[in-house]
Amino acid sequence: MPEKGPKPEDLLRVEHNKLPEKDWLEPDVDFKAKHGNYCYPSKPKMLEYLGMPNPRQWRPADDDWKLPPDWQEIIYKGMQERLDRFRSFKLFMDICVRCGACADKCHFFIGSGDPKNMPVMRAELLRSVYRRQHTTAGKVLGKFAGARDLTEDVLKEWFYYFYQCTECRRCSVFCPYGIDTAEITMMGRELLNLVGVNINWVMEPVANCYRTGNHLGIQPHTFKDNIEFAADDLADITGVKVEVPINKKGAEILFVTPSADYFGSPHYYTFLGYMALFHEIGLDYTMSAFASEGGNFGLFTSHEMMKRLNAKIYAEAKRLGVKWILGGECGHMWRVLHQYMDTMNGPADFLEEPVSPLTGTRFENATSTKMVHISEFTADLLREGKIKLDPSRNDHFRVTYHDSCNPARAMGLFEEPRYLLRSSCNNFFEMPESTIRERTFCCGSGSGLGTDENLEARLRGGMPRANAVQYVHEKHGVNLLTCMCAIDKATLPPLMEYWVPGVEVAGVHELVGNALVMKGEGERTTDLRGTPLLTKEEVTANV
Amino acid sequence: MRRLSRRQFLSIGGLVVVGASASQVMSALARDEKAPVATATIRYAMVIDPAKCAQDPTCRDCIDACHKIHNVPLFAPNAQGEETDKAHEIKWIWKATFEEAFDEQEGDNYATGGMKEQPMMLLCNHCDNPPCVRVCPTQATWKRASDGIVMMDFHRCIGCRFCMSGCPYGSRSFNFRDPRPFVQEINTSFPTRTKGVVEKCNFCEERLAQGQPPACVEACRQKALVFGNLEDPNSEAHKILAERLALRRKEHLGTRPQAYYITS
Amino acid sequence: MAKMLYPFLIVVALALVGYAGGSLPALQVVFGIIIPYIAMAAFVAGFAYRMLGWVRSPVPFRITTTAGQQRSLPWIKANNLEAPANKLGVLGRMALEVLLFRSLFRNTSAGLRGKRLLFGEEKLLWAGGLLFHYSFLVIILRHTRFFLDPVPFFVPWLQAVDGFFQVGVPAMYITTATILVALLFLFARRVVMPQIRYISLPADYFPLFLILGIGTTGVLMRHFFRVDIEAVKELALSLVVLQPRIPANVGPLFFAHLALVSSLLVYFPLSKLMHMGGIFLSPTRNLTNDNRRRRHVNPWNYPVPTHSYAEWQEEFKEKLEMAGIPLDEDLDHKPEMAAARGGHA
Amino acid sequence: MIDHLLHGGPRYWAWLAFLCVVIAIGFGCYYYQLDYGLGVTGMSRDVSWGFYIAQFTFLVGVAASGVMVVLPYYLHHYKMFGKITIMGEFLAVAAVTMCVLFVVVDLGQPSRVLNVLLYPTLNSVMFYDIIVLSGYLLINIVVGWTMLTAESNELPPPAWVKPLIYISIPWAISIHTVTAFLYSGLPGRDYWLTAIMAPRFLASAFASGPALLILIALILRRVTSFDPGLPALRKIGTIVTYAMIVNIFFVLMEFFTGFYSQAPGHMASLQYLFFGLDGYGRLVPFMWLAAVLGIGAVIALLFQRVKQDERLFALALGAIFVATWIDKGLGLIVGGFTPNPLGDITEYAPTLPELGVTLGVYGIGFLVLTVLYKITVGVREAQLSPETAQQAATAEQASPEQLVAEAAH
Amino acid sequence: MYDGKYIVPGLLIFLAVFFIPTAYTYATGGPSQPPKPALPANETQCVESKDWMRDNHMQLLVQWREDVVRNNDRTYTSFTYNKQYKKSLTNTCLKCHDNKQDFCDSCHTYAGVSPNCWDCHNVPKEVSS
Repeated sequence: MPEKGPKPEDLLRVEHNKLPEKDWLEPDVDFKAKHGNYCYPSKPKMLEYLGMPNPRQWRPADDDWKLPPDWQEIIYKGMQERLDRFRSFKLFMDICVRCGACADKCHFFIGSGDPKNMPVMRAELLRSVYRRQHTTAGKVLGKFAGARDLTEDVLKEWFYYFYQCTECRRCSVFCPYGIDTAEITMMGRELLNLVGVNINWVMEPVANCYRTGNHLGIQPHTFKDNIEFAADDLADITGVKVEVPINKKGAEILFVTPSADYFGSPHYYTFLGYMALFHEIGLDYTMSAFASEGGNFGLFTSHEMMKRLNAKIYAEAKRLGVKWILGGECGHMWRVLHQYMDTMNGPADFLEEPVSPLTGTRFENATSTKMVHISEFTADLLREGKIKLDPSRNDHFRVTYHDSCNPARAMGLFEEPRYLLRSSCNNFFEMPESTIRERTFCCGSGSGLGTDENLEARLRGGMPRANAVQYVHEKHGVNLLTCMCAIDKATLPPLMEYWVPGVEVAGVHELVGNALVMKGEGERTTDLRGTPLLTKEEVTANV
Repeated sequence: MRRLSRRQFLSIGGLVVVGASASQVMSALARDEKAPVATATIRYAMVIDPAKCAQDPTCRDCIDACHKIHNVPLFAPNAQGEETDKAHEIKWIWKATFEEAFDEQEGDNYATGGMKEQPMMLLCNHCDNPPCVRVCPTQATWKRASDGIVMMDFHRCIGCRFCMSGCPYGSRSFNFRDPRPFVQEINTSFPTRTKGVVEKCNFCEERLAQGQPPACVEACRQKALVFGNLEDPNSEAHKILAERLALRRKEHLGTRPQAYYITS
Repeated sequence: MAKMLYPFLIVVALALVGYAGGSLPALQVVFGIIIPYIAMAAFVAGFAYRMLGWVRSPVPFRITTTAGQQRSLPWIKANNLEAPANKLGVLGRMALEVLLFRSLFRNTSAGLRGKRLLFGEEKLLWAGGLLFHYSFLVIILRHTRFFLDPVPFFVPWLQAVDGFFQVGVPAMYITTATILVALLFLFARRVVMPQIRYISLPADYFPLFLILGIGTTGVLMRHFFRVDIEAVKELALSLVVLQPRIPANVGPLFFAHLALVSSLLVYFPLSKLMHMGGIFLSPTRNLTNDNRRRRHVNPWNYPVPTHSYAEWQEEFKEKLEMAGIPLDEDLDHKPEMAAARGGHA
Repeated sequence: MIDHLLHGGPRYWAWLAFLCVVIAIGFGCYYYQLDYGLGVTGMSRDVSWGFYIAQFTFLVGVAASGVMVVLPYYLHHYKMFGKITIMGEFLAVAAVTMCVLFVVVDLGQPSRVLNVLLYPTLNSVMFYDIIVLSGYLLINIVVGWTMLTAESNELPPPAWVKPLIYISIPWAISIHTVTAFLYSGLPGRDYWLTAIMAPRFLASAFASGPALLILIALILRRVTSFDPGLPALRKIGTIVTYAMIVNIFFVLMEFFTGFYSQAPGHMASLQYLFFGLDGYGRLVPFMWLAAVLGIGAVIALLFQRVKQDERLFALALGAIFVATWIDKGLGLIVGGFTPNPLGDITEYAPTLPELGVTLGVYGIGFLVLTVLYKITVGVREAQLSPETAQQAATAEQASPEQLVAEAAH
Repeated sequence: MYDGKYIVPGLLIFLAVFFIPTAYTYATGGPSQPPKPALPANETQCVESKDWMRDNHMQLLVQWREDVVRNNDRTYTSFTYNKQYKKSLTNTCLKCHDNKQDFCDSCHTYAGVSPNCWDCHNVPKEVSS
């Protein structure tokens, strides 16, 4: 963590009830003063590679953003187009009553106190322009009707606040009309993209993904190296040497996981867990060096880009001739797979309805998309007694679980991971009820905001989550925060280091991998991340 | 003598003050604010001569007159036209035995002369210090300052029946059900009651307003009932009480009933 | 301040205009017949127009917000109301939303106390909202005694229940008190709570004042400055049966009431009050969470350029060979467009 | 916190459904009573208050449970009662709610009930009773809820509740006193016209309320993971024992005054209740049952062995509860009206509709209690020691066995 | 239009609701004429003017009962006609308006009002019939 920058107690000094006297209709973002709260613009070559408009060098703190001359028309046209395409957008522009129920639900508002981070305000940024363009009252009454012209300052406000929303959908749970700020932000970002206003932390992964198949731009040989390296690691720990098939035609199952799993830490340990598990049950599967990414930053760009990036999964499944697809732990990846993939790139009629080759369980909930979540798959194995877990191997952990936003609020995946965790470890503790399950708090860095230049915003936005972890850390001595999302795994460690030192971050399948009793394994002395296990004496002492 | 410390002095003084004011408060609470003291010029009372009443043991004239004029219902009458639903009976004026009327005089037949054999006409005593008025939480019953009648406001009554518990004479009746179907013959110029309210004798205040005597008094052939203003020395009631010994029911309760039973 | 003051003045002005119009016999036809008819037509047409406007846009993706366990493995207890897997669940979820404001019931308040982020109960908005809407509903139903002839069976029943507490003559209705209390509460929280004050627009104050004005004029007519109720019904009924006429003796206060009601009807489809219809259309609530079980079709699913395996293999051929990853020999090397299947592009 | 209401096992929902059925039956009976009048009850012009007012009187006593745990905890810092004070306060809330409802269902013209507020009458004890009861209700809701919120947040309660808690203690005394005044201020009702009416109320209240609280706590220990601790319950049991002894003593005082003075009025009601009068004696077996249960339980509770054995302990407390219920919920009211001012006897027995309404009110009371306790237990379960928390959580949610069982259904 | 199969019927129902009053009124025999309460044959003037009485009779009656029952004040002086009347529903009002059905009820039924006066107070004509 950076030595400079605000200390935790400084960041905790947030005023939620002292609001500016200035009317919100006056756009007001001072990028120079807000350094640390916004991301840097996309490099032109990323946009060029993807064929996106207005690639150029610019900086948010500049006065001139080098917008195309007809930028307003472009946005108006884009807005009209989206109003015609998305009922959600049109409806959400119209029916908000500004009851304020969403106000203190947003982690960015809680962490920053910036009133325009209230979900209702984030939407009003768009609504004010919508009213001016599309409602009689807004046309006639102007500001009095809460309408305003689309000026460059308004656009700058859009940029600032639509890249300060992680599309976590927590507010939509509380909204009496189900208004989903993620939809608003998605539209806002689509409009910004039309005039070339976007951030590099989203566009570069998109470009990478488009080219190499994964965000990190890992090329096929490195991909294979890494996996083999992981297999060696696993052999060192468990004494069992596993094989990971790559691009194997005719395999039964295609396994797709976020690229960070085989490249980043602590994702990597989760990946070891998968490998151990697949080996132990003798799964006939393959990974793909082409569809080597489940994550889809297209979701943070536009519906079109989402579809472009997602297409490769079905294409690859078809090419390899697998029966169905298994997906690893990831958050927004699953939002796309669960809610968009089949609609965008389906029907997947070349695949078979997923059936677990070991238990014969038919995954009824995935019969159309033909893609199963790893926690559903493993929970079934465990339930049917196909794997054996020794939870005491995780006794050095006191574990809590962070419901990652998208599996929670876009899938309803709550119990499967908990079932796995409770079976894999002996010390499991829930965080306070207002911060878990459907009310879970975002890591503060989702939707492509997990970079360093906006660290202050991330730390502020992640505060509610960290605060809940701190609570169980202090109360129950929790030292491990588990989750099921690659962005979480990447961004929670620095968050923990800042707010709750002493808490590590892990995936659910890392704990499964630790606890998994494998045929022919030697006695384990360390867990998958190399930490020594508790000795028998220590275990007894703990009890 | 030991000198009191200032603090002791204050606390003693405080106790005295508290004590004194408490007794004031209590008696203020216990008194109906509108109760007339000696200033009223009218104080209606009923003087009853049981001996006259005893002349015709079957006579029900006063009861019938009263109940007819006030639309008092008769639930489930038997062949003789008497109430059989005793539990829900409504009565403004009724006949009782001496033991019932004067239960504290039980066993003593000497002081009361022949009264023990005589029927006692019971009705609301229109007490000077009525407990029913004291307990009513809505002022649905109150003592009329101008003439001492204990009034009922059927529109105001919530039917809590606290007054029935408070009345030591059993003079109050409650409408356990809609009385209207059981009114034998409706007197249209007087309302019936609705279910759920308490009622009782009102000294025929509606007739007094017209200058008429109470219906029971008018109906009594024996002139056993005398109604009058006790504040008026010339009234017949006043004169009788000046001459003859009269009993009042449960005088020890301090209610000061205004129904007087002349001893024989 | 201006945000509150102007809407207030507008409502007062509307009431005064109505009152003045009602006081002048020549204008009674305008305020008693023409404007109410226009308002009614504007309401009905406007409401339908807005609904159809929303319906013209498709729901391209099934974006259910799940607030409970999905239906997955049979031994995991699914929550069919919070993450509905079928139409029945959706029906239940929508019923809870529309009738009981389920989502709002979840409301909590968050705040920092020292170093801890605490969550408090915040059910007042839910209670106030529910109280307001149900009071309004009962009041509207009660008012059918003016529009229906003969008065239908439920009206006396409703009046008896609503006027159960016999306070005043004619008896004050419970809903009269509750709607005024609820409206004042909803107004007060916009004034008192800094966050809500910040987000409130004139368009938020105006309907509150308007409905308060309608309620106030109603209370005045019933309890303080009586109007001839028979004439009111005659007028209302004549409008209903499309034989409008202005009876004599309708007090001007009624015209003030009517003017405000007409304003509300006209304003309704133009404003956020359309949440009444909109709530039924909310895609995060009215869709099943069975995305992987049943394919959802996007009608405008147009083809997009993609990076095909063939292009990819071409680019990384050497590296693939080097790494020993099997190459696919049987490929068509043209760039691809991701299909737009299942819908008309 | 309120969200705990929406999460519960099948037993919880079955219990709620059962209460709803009971309440619905109560509503049906009440509708009948509204339509017909109070004639559907067993009350008469002689016994003009019956079961409803008796339950009201009894439940004012139950509401005392709060103060008997609040007082030692807050005034004497008796930490052992820490876990049960909120339970006591919430039991008081439910009890007072029922009190109010029992008064309302007893009214002949409930639609005019607001007259009490429209025409406040300072000379009526009922006016003061309404003030002290609604005040006590409010205090207990505010204090209980604030304490629970603080507990849920694991913070010390805000400073402003302290004075409110102190006020609540004399206030609890006041509800019994004023309720006793309803009766003891009436001339001509000799059974009630006694200066020890208020002390008697207090004594029986401090026996019956805490007894019920212990019984509920014992049940909660079994059906939830919440445990206030048996030592604390036994300690409250001691309070119950002594209060019951004082209560019995007061009743014996009445016997002495009546029978030694030979004042007919003072004897008659006791005679009717315990020995029968003029051939009427419907309540005699009940009163003797109460006497036997009360005295027997007190003796039993003096033995440590009984208090140590959870079942005997519960049995003894149940006996005390039933004894005080008969004494106050049956004997006190009916006895006061019998014989009537004319010396005649009309016997009283509740009718079926009357019992239905009574059950309905109890149903509402238990619903309030269930709601408040469910929230409390939910908050507590979330904060138990790690091991039990995990057990509780596993039991509550996705334990494999339970999931299987539910799937099998 | 999308989801028309839900929206169109929904909207039609919504529209239909607005025409229920019209349909209902015609279906039940068309709009009834505003009531013409039967006026007393032998009296041309009420205690106050007709218009005032129409709007305020309930308050007047409440005031009367308050005066009579609680204050023993039984005489009413009309501010319109400066005449004196006995304050009594049964004995003053119903003396002239002796037909409750044709007088009171005609308007009350029309306007959907059901006062509870008649729970206790008698209508001479009805009682005798």
